[in-house]
Amino acid sequence: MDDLYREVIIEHYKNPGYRGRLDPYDIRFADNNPLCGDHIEITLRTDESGTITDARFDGHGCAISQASADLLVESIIGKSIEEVKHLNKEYILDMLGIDLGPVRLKCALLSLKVLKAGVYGLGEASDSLVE
Amino acid sequence: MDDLYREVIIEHYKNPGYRGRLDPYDIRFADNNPLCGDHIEITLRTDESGTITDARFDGHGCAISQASADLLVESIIGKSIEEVKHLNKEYILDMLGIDLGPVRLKCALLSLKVLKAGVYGLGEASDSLVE
Amino acid sequence: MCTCLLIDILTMLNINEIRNDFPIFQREVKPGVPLVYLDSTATSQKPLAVIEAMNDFYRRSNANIHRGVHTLAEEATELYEQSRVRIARFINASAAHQIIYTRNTTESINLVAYSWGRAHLKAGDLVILTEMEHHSNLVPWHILQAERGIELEFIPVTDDGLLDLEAYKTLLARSPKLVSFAHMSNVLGTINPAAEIIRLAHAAGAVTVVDAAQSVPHFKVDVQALEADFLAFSAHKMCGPTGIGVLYGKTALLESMPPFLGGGDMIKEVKLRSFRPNSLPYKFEAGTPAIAEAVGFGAAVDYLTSVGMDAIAAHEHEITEYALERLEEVPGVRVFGPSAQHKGGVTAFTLDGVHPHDVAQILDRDGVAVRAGHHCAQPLHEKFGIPASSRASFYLYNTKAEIDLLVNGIYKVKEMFG
Amino acid sequence: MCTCLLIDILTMLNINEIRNDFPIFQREVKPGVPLVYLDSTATSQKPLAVIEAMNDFYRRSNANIHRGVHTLAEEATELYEQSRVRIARFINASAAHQIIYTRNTTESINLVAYSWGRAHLKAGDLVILTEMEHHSNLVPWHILQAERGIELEFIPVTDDGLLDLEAYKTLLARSPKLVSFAHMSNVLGTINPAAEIIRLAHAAGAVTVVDAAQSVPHFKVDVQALEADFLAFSAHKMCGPTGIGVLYGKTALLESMPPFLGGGDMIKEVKLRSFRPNSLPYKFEAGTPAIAEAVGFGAAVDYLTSVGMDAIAAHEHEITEYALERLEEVPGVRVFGPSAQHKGGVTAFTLDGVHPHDVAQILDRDGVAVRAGHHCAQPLHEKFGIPASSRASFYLYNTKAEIDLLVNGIYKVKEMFG
Ligand SMILES: Cc1ncc(COP(=O)(O)O)c(C=O)c1O
Ligand SMILES: Cc1ncc(COP(=O)(O)O)c(C=O)c1O
Repeated sequence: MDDLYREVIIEHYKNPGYRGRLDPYDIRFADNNPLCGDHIEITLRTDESGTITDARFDGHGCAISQASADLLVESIIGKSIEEVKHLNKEYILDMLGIDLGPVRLKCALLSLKVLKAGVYGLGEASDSLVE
Repeated sequence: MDDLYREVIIEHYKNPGYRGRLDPYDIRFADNNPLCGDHIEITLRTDESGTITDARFDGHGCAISQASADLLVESIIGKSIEEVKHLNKEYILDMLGIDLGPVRLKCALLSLKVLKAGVYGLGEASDSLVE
Repeated sequence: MCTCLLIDILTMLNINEIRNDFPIFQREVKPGVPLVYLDSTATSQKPLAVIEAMNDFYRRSNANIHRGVHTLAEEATELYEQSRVRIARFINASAAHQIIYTRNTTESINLVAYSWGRAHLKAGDLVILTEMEHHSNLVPWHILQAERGIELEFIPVTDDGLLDLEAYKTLLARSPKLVSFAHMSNVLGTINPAAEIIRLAHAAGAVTVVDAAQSVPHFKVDVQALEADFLAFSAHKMCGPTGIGVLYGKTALLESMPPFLGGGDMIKEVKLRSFRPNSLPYKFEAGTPAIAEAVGFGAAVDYLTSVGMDAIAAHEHEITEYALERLEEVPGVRVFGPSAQHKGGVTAFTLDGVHPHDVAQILDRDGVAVRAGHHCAQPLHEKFGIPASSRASFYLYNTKAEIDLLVNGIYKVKEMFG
Repeated sequence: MCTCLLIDILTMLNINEIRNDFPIFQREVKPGVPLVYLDSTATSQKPLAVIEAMNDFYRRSNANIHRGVHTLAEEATELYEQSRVRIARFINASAAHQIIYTRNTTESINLVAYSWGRAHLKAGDLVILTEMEHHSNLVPWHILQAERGIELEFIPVTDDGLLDLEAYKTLLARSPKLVSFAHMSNVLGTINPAAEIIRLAHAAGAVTVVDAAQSVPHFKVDVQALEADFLAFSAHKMCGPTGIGVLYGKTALLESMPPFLGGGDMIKEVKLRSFRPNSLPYKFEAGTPAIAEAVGFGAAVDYLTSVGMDAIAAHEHEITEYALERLEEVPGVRVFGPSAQHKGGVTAFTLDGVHPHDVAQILDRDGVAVRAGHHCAQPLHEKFGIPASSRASFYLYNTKAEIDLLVNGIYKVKEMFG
């Protein structure tokens, strides 16, 4: 079997646990992968201490981008906003457990870029957020 | 000895017979070779039948451009304006009696371009005049 | 495999010989997996003749051009200009000075937008594009729209991927200044009726730009027969190197245009505070150009001519017909664009329930290279209600056997995501 | 020849080994006449490593970048982006996204003039240039002057070929918006005090552009130490291929700038009537870029690094000192520019009574390649009262023995025209 399509990825792609949209929410951000048009929206709720109490992702894209989003959103519930600001590329790759070339890497990192742009209150999800 | 610097060319360069400026003149035109800044001005006098009665060139440039100008100007005295309009690249190359690569060709053809732009009353001496 | 070979011979291409001309086909994608390259719409592979022409240039004749009198400079200038003559001949331009070297199709279209556009278009002026344009023929006009307030209208695309010419005629009644359109779509494969579109545009008083990025590489294009005002294409899509493209233009139009980029070579005379522009084509070629690439481009044009553009078009047509037949038999596959009759060698498709990236990635395991994404045509994808597609595209070196490998691969994808 | 070799070893260059790296030195200009290439200021020769890197790319990894997920596209993207990282390191840029690939220095400067210039400069705004600029750093500003009514002033050049910094300080009192200048003159060879010019410009509130076409190839340039806002250079002058150059910019400046060319790759999202630009560096790279050339550029930077920029600079300095000494001894020769102390490896000269074209042409018989003309610096030539000059220029592969051949050749020219 190919690394890239480990069971866990296909599973999270087909049956995501955290797909959806919170309403009301405290933080919401959405952006595209300009290379392929993949789209991710993330909504978060936080408590007064800055801890993430619930999170969802929505959008469309390939198995890698959607599975990463699902894994990422699952993993940040209970974390603080400050912690999320420090998540990096390796965090995602460790969760996925695969190696990626530069193009697919962008798929994998889209949800993290969107998340970080959201918590930083930025206008767009730029590559520099996950370098 | 090298073709390119045949005695006739060095001779016309060092001792041009037709360098100068007619005043008054009937036709005057000047232009540059954009590649090297060589400059040629040609002044002509014609009679009422359109025959060139006298001609001079002025300017600065390499031996090839100046010798061609001298040879060209010498050769057109007595020719009609209509004849001059039909002079082409080969006319110059035959007079010089040498082969030229594309860059030096521009030096050799500058005076003819200037002459033709002058007799056609054009704004500039373009390459297409001698193609 | 046998039958394919036979048919290819009938269409005049000796496919084995052609494949031997392209060194990359000797490579394996991974050990034991040969390359099945179905991505020529993005960029084509390069024959040895092109690679060697550039190699030779750097090993023997490399020098800067135009302003040098030494032997290497003369050789380099001659090679650079000879390529221009060969490219002019390839598209039947009447003069070599109508061939402006640019980086690619994109820069060619931007040159028109910046130079011709800013000289001739003002607020309220109408520019007609189509719904099937590549971003390269959209964004330059978006920029001009934001800057100048020009108006943009789009010839609609029908459900079967053709331009709606009736709607075009209605738009023409609004007296557009410019009509700019793709000769062939890089997604649908649609070959648009360029001569007719241009004829109608001229009758309405509009200037025309043909985005020929996908046409000049794949079939005989005659700029004089088309009466195209401007026409743009890229070397890298037609067996040539990256880094060079062409803008063709009618002489009178090019001469009337102000320069675009300023610098060395594009000038006739420079003073501290002013300059006079050079004549064509140099007026639009500022700075040291892509010299080795021009040499490679000339070699590419020679190569394509030696194979024969009609033979290439016939071969691609046959491959495309076969590909459509095979793809349409796969349950869940939806192919976009018209029937083979109106189509060049491009098949964009979706597979139910699987994202195009995953399709492409899984095909890649078997060495099958297809592209996935919006192919720089987001508005067209939006029109068809999809964010992305997979695209297999064909050129002179592809075979029917490769189509079979593509289709086998798609079945594997279905299995994995089943 | 012996002593030269010895000295070259002392400056750390093994000149024979280096010459072996460049295949073109195996060629004879004509039978029996080896190449003496003294025209590296126009364009440099290419080492085998660079030629082979591009060769390999086309033979093994050729594909379009960024938008592909198949193996070749991944490889090509990685190679293209790795080169960017290496180039960033070469000039000590803090981030790879500050390296924008362009065609050449000329396009880089035009990019600043079109994008930054049109966003920030209005009628009456002052731009300071110098009297020693290449046309590439004049004409883009002439175009903007004609379009916008900006004002241009010029730092004067002294008789010995240096910038008059006192006059510069006076100009700065007029609050310029931009100061754009050559790091090193391609005619005089003058190495301008870039850090000081920039420091003074910043103190006056101006943005700076460094035309580094002649500096980055020849000595270590550190954009952070210089505090340059923009810096432009070309691969072909630094052992790399034609068709590719770089614009370096400070991130905040580049981010604040509107896009220049519109098309594929420079967008984040395109609708029929609008687009959102991509992030850096892609925002400024529209259409299929010079991919193979980027790969070659990376190899060039590696090659120069492996030889060592300090060793290259020391070698060139020695050759230049020797050339000045030998040229000045020839009666009728006049060399322009400062003494060796302030000068890179460029010697422009005139010979009484003989036009530079004829000098160059006659030298060519002995295989000695020098350039003749105005070297795209007409205003500077006008300043010195000459229409043209001959120029011998040096790079890592030149030897003192070649200078001797140059000088012998000049004596022959004198004889012919004597
Ligand atoms: C100082 C200087 N600036 C700019 C340029 C232009 O470089 P390019 O022709 O590569 O754009 C040159 C090279 O001729 C140069 O020497
Ligand atoms: C129809 C069409 N137009 C324009 C382009 C842009 O070509 P380039 O990227 O070479 O500028 C392409 C290629 O992707 C294309 O297919």
